[in-house]
Amino acid sequence: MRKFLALVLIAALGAVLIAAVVNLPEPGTTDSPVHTHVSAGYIKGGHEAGGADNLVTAVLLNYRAIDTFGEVTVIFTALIAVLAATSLAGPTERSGTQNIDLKTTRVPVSPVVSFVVRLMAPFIATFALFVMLKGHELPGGGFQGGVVLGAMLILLALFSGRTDKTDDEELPPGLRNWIRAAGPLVFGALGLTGLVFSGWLFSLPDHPFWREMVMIGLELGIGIGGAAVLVGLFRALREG
Amino acid sequence: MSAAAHGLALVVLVPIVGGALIPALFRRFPTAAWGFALASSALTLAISISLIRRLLAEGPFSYAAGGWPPPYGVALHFDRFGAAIAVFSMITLLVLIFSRRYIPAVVPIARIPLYYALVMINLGGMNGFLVTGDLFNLFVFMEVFSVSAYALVAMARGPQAGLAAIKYLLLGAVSSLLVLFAIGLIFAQTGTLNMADAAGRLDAAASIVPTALALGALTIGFMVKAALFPLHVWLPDAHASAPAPVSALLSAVVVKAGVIGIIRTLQTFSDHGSLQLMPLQSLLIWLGAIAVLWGAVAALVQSDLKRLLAYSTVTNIGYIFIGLGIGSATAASGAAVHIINHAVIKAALFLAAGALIHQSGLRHIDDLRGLGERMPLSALALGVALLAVAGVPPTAGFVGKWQIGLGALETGRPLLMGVVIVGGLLVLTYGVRIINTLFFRPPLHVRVVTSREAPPSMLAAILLLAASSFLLGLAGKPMLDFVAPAILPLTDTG
Amino acid sequence: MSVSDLFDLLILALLITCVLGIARVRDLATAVTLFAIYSFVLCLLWAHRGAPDVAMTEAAVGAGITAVLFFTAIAKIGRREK
Amino acid sequence: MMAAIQATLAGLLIVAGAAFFFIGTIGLLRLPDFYTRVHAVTKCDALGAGLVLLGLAILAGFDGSGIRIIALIALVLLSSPTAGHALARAAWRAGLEPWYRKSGHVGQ
Repeated sequence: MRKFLALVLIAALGAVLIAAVVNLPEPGTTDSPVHTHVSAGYIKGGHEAGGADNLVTAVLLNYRAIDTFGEVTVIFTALIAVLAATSLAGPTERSGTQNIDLKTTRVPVSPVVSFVVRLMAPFIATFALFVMLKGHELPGGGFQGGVVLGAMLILLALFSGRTDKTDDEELPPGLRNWIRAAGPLVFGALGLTGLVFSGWLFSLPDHPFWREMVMIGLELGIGIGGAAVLVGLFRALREG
Repeated sequence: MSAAAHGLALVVLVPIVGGALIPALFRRFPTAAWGFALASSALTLAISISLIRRLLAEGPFSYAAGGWPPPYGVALHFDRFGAAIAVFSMITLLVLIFSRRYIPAVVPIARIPLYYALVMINLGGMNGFLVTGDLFNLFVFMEVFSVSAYALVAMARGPQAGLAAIKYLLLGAVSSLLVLFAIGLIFAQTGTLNMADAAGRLDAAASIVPTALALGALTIGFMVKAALFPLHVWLPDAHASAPAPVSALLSAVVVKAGVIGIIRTLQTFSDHGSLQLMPLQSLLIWLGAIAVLWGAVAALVQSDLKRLLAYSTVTNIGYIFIGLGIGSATAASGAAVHIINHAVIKAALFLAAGALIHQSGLRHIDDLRGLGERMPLSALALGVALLAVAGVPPTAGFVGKWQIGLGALETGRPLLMGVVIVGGLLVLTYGVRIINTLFFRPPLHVRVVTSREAPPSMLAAILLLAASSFLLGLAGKPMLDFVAPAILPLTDTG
Repeated sequence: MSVSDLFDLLILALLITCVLGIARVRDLATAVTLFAIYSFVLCLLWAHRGAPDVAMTEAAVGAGITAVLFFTAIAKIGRREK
Repeated sequence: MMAAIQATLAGLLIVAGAAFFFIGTIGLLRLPDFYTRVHAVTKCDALGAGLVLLGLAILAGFDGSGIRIIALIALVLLSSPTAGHALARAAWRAGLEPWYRKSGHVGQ
């Protein structure tokens, strides 16, 4: 009965969504409002005014920087949320008994996999940095580079053959918390520099060179902060 | 461009950056995070007061974030609804003061900075939600305060809080998706995300179907966040099992975001010529009326003090929606004032209840018998706030309910006036019951006898809030006059 | 109907198949694997519709990191749905 | 002339790659147990994708994108056998018995 009800509900919701979507202006037609109004302005002015060949980056970091600030905050908050929720067990039950059990049941890492992962890691890291640094010209940017970097770090943590050591030894814990907060913090810095340079919060400098530098800084902050958050999520789930 | 306008972005920037700094700065000295959080929320409060001063001097104003003129950039907009950020910042500040002694008792010491970080990020998200004039920005800040709210509920110990947080998370995520879907529909129809711009261009849209569905999705999405009956099911669990300061924050501030979201929705769609908002408004009245009665009756049968208070939030959200649904100037301004007044009263209620529960270790109402003798100030504050939430004149709860009832009479709905009165009486019934239990019944539980009055930091927050929930009633007239200009555009929708 | 449209249709059909599979299986590990496949197919759709930025994120997050996070969680709670 | 040779060679390589994909997929569907199926699928990735990419590299010529494709081939040749190895090893560690013909059926 519950299954049937759920099915009816889902079908009704689906019908409503489809009804909404089929009545929208046809995608891809040049005269639909999506293409004629604000987006047209971005395309016309994006290159010079937005300061990035990649219009997506121009919108993310320049026109709608405050949105991106909110987004990196959500990512950071997600990590804080997981860290807070894993305290559910309470302080007394957190003495590594569970971890020891896990270690004995864990299959030792294959030397082949460990070797290949370590061989490929520098290449992945280079690619991630490239994606971050070139995000204003080519497809990519801080978010994309960050997830690639984060995936690489998680891969290393999974397969580097160092399961006997805790990951805490990789980075000093004080520094770790700063890096995790890098996303919101670079935007905080952008807020203030924008006020100094051009009189508006969240605005990029007008000078092309400085604007590019600030954009690269933002991309690095988003990317490295995002990667640190992803690694933190992984670690919190594995150990928490 | 006066300096005050920058404050519109700063009320978002300061608490969020402050919150992001806390885990990094206070890893070694977790308890010191309290002072930092207090300072940054005080700064936020100061900025929001400067914004209100400018609002009173010059009327509503906008700020183009990044210097990009709307609709290309994100426009932040400050109107008389946005002025609520000052009250919400104030309540957050008091909740933080209360947390100083409360939180170390319920949260493992290493996680204390996380709690303060989440509270600050929650404040920043709320502020952003209230001041933004952009649809997608609205969604982003809704996510900021929602995600932090889920986590704050989960901070309490025990499996109950975890389950409540998951329930809250699931419903909240569905509502967020609905809002996002609606924003997508509006963008596809108008090509813009700026609320004012979109409102003007909706009429020219090719088809009315997606617009109507966007209105529906936004309403349902925000109804979940506001916990309006029948979408309130997550609220009693979440607000009852969270730590007391978190309950205060969620019940007083965070559910109001849903209400403000509905107000913004009505504002955006009221320009649309062919779309009648009438059925939506009568739906809000009906649901609000059911919520008032349902919440009051459900609260009557609760034996757990915090759960009772959580159901009282359901009742009060019902009142606010009745006022918004009626839509006349009297009722809607009453609803707007009740948003603020209920925030103050509910913060007082949850903090006072938190102090009683924390000091005695008991949470069932019957166990609390005679606690008024041991903890006179906290119990007195709870009593005053209970009278206020019932709407006894001249307390703060009276103003909004009276206006909403008046509005119902003016628009020829005497039955609705009856609902308002019956709801108030039901609330008064359990209010008097609790006061009676606290002060006039002999102690039953041994812990009551050994309980001591709450520490000064808790008492300061409780007494200030309880006093305000009494005194704001006397300031009813100026408050109504303050919100009236903001209400006017809403009233032509009916 | 052009080849490009056919490609889209094929991908959409695959997506729906994956989602139905996720809804039906009782084994959480299988569901997560199907979810990773779903993300990867969606990544193809993004790339095909001219959004390489999104495609890159989808590939790394959807097919990579979320799968790892889900598996880590499953390792704690057991892989059978109760 | 040069272009024709290039195109023919590339076409042959791509067809060969596609054939490996096809055979690998048939193997995935028809082979009797996990280990043999992993064996078949790894051929898809390593040889199938490798040959298709090699064909594309020849088509692209040895400029920027050609070199990138060569790098991709190197990565695929590294990662695909490793994945196959990891899968088979995990199955073995988990105690999955490999399939073999029952003695009575040998030769039939």
